Amino acid sequence: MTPLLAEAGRIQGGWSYVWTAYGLTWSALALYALSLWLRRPRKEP
Amino acid sequence: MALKRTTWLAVAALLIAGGALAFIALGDLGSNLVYYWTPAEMLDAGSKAYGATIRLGGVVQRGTIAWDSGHTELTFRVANDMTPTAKNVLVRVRETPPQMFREGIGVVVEGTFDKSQVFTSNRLMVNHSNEYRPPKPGEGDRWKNTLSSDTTSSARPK
Amino acid sequence: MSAGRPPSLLGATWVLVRKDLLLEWRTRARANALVFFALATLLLFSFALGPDTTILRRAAGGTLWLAILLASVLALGESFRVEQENAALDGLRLAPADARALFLAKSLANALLLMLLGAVILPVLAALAGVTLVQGPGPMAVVLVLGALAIAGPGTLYAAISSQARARDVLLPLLLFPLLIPALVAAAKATSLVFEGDPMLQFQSWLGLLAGFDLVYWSLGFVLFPRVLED
Amino acid sequence: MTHALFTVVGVAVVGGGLYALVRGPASWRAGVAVLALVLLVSGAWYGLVQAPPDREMGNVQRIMYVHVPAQWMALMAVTLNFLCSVAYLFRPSWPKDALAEASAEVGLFFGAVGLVLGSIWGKPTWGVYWSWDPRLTSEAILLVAYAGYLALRRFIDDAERRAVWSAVVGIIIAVDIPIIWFSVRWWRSLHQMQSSPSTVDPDMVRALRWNAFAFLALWLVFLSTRYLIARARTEREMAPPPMVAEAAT
Repeated sequence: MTPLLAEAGRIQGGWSYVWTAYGLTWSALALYALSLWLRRPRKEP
Repeated sequence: MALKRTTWLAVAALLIAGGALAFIALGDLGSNLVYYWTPAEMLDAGSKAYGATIRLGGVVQRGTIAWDSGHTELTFRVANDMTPTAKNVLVRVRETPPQMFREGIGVVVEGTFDKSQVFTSNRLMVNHSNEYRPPKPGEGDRWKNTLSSDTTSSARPK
Repeated sequence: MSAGRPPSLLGATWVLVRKDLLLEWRTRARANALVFFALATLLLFSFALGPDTTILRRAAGGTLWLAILLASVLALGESFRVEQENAALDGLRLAPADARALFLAKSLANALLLMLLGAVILPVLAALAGVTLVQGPGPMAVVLVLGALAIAGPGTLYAAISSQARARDVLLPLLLFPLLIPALVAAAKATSLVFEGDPMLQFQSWLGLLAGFDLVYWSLGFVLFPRVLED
Repeated sequence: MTHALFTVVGVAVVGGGLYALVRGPASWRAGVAVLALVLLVSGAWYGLVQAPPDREMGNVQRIMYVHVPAQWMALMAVTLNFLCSVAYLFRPSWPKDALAEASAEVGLFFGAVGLVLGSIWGKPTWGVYWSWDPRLTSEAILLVAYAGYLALRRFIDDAERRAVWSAVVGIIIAVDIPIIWFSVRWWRSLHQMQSSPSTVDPDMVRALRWNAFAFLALWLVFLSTRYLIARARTEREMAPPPMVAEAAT
């Protein structure tokens, strides 16, 4: 067994994927909230 | 009266639609139009499986993972299940496997099978079970041996 | 019973199918345009995929069905535009016939047109891509019939909606294409199995999927079509 | 039995909450939005810090805490769209139409977010961003179909026709919903089957639940706000033109 195989089976690190995922979620939620705010019904057009 | 006939026709049509949907879902289609073949199914097809692009799914057999001297080519055996006698196929991959790749995990490989009984693949995907657990303290690597093979979706009953 | 009895569902369907086919036969303009459009699509695919015949042969099933699908958008849109000239659709609505008969008739006429189109462009595709019907003409005919029904059923329903909307030429494919993906996959795979042989015996299953798709969407269209025409 | 009871209570609470947010003053929606923000921040702490890393996926497994709730919310929204479409055809009313429009858009939003998150999660675990697996394919089809549905709503000017026709299209699209949910059971796929609390560590279940409630609160705010936008538009369309209104006064 090579040393690489002994480590295999478990993902090392990978925080970049996690931060991408969470950052994407937050910005998508914020953008959608913003779009709803911009489209809000107003009394007088 | 006319309304009754209309309703009856609508109910009949909806029943047909539901029946057809159930047929698509539960009929024998699922076992045939598969996302991947198991090693046993592919071997049973014999020479007819040669040359076509196929997805092959199963579990990595214990003690069969080997790299060539230059560490560029990976070979291992994909088996139907974790029993030592399960039907299996030798797979050759030239790609770095995902980090979760190990003995006993479910994999799906895309490639071609040929007369020499080697499956040459250019796309290796690892398939995760629906279990999520943290490592227990002091457990070390032992979970790799205790994880039962039926948690990987490739060993799931059809 | 009395003289004012409305015609039966199937009777009305038959009359309407004959009307549509007669209309088609008298002008033949639509069918001709469709055939030329589909042939042009086949040629474009052949150029886009390059001169490599192995690639062309492998893609032949998909090419055939994409050509039929793209042509069908024209055919479906046209089949309701015809009715809007001289407000013929309003006339049909006033007739004592069931709206569902209109759905069955329109879908059937469109399906027949698409089957004919497939049969015409098939030899051209065979010549361009160098394929032969390894499984024989019988299975190919079955695929063509089931595939044409799959496009025509939901296609007629959506064409009835989009023909009365703004930007109808954009709307019909936008609605129809995602819905048809399973049918397109099944028809294309079944066709390539006819062209290249069927090592894993999947042909029956793809046909089953296609038939199930037909039944689901024809039934839903049958139930929902009257709501599309009312008001 | 407890499962059925839980479902009934859950549907009643969510439905009641939605009703209250739609009917109540704007301050209620703002309040739930603040609550959602608090839940989301604490949920991120649970998911990123407090929950343990998975023995196989390591830290990458933390993507589950946003991917799974997003998909649940998408599924709830599109199911709501189906129910509104059927209800509208049986007994037309403007609130049903507005709720159908709101749920389609919110469902498309959460579905798209969930699909992208799943794709990011897929790269380190499966080894690929995308695969034509039954689950992934059927969800992609559903999202494109709802994009078509929303386009249809934009392209029809007559409010009544828009309502009827989009209800018809909503029902036809809904055929895909059960296929997505059951695809991992019916067919072999790369995507794993649904997890249950028995296959997930309790610490992870807590983080998942916390985030699910955060997403649910956001879902309620989004849906009610979008509903009010849709209602305001139909009301504007139904209102008599200004000249007529002036003549009447």
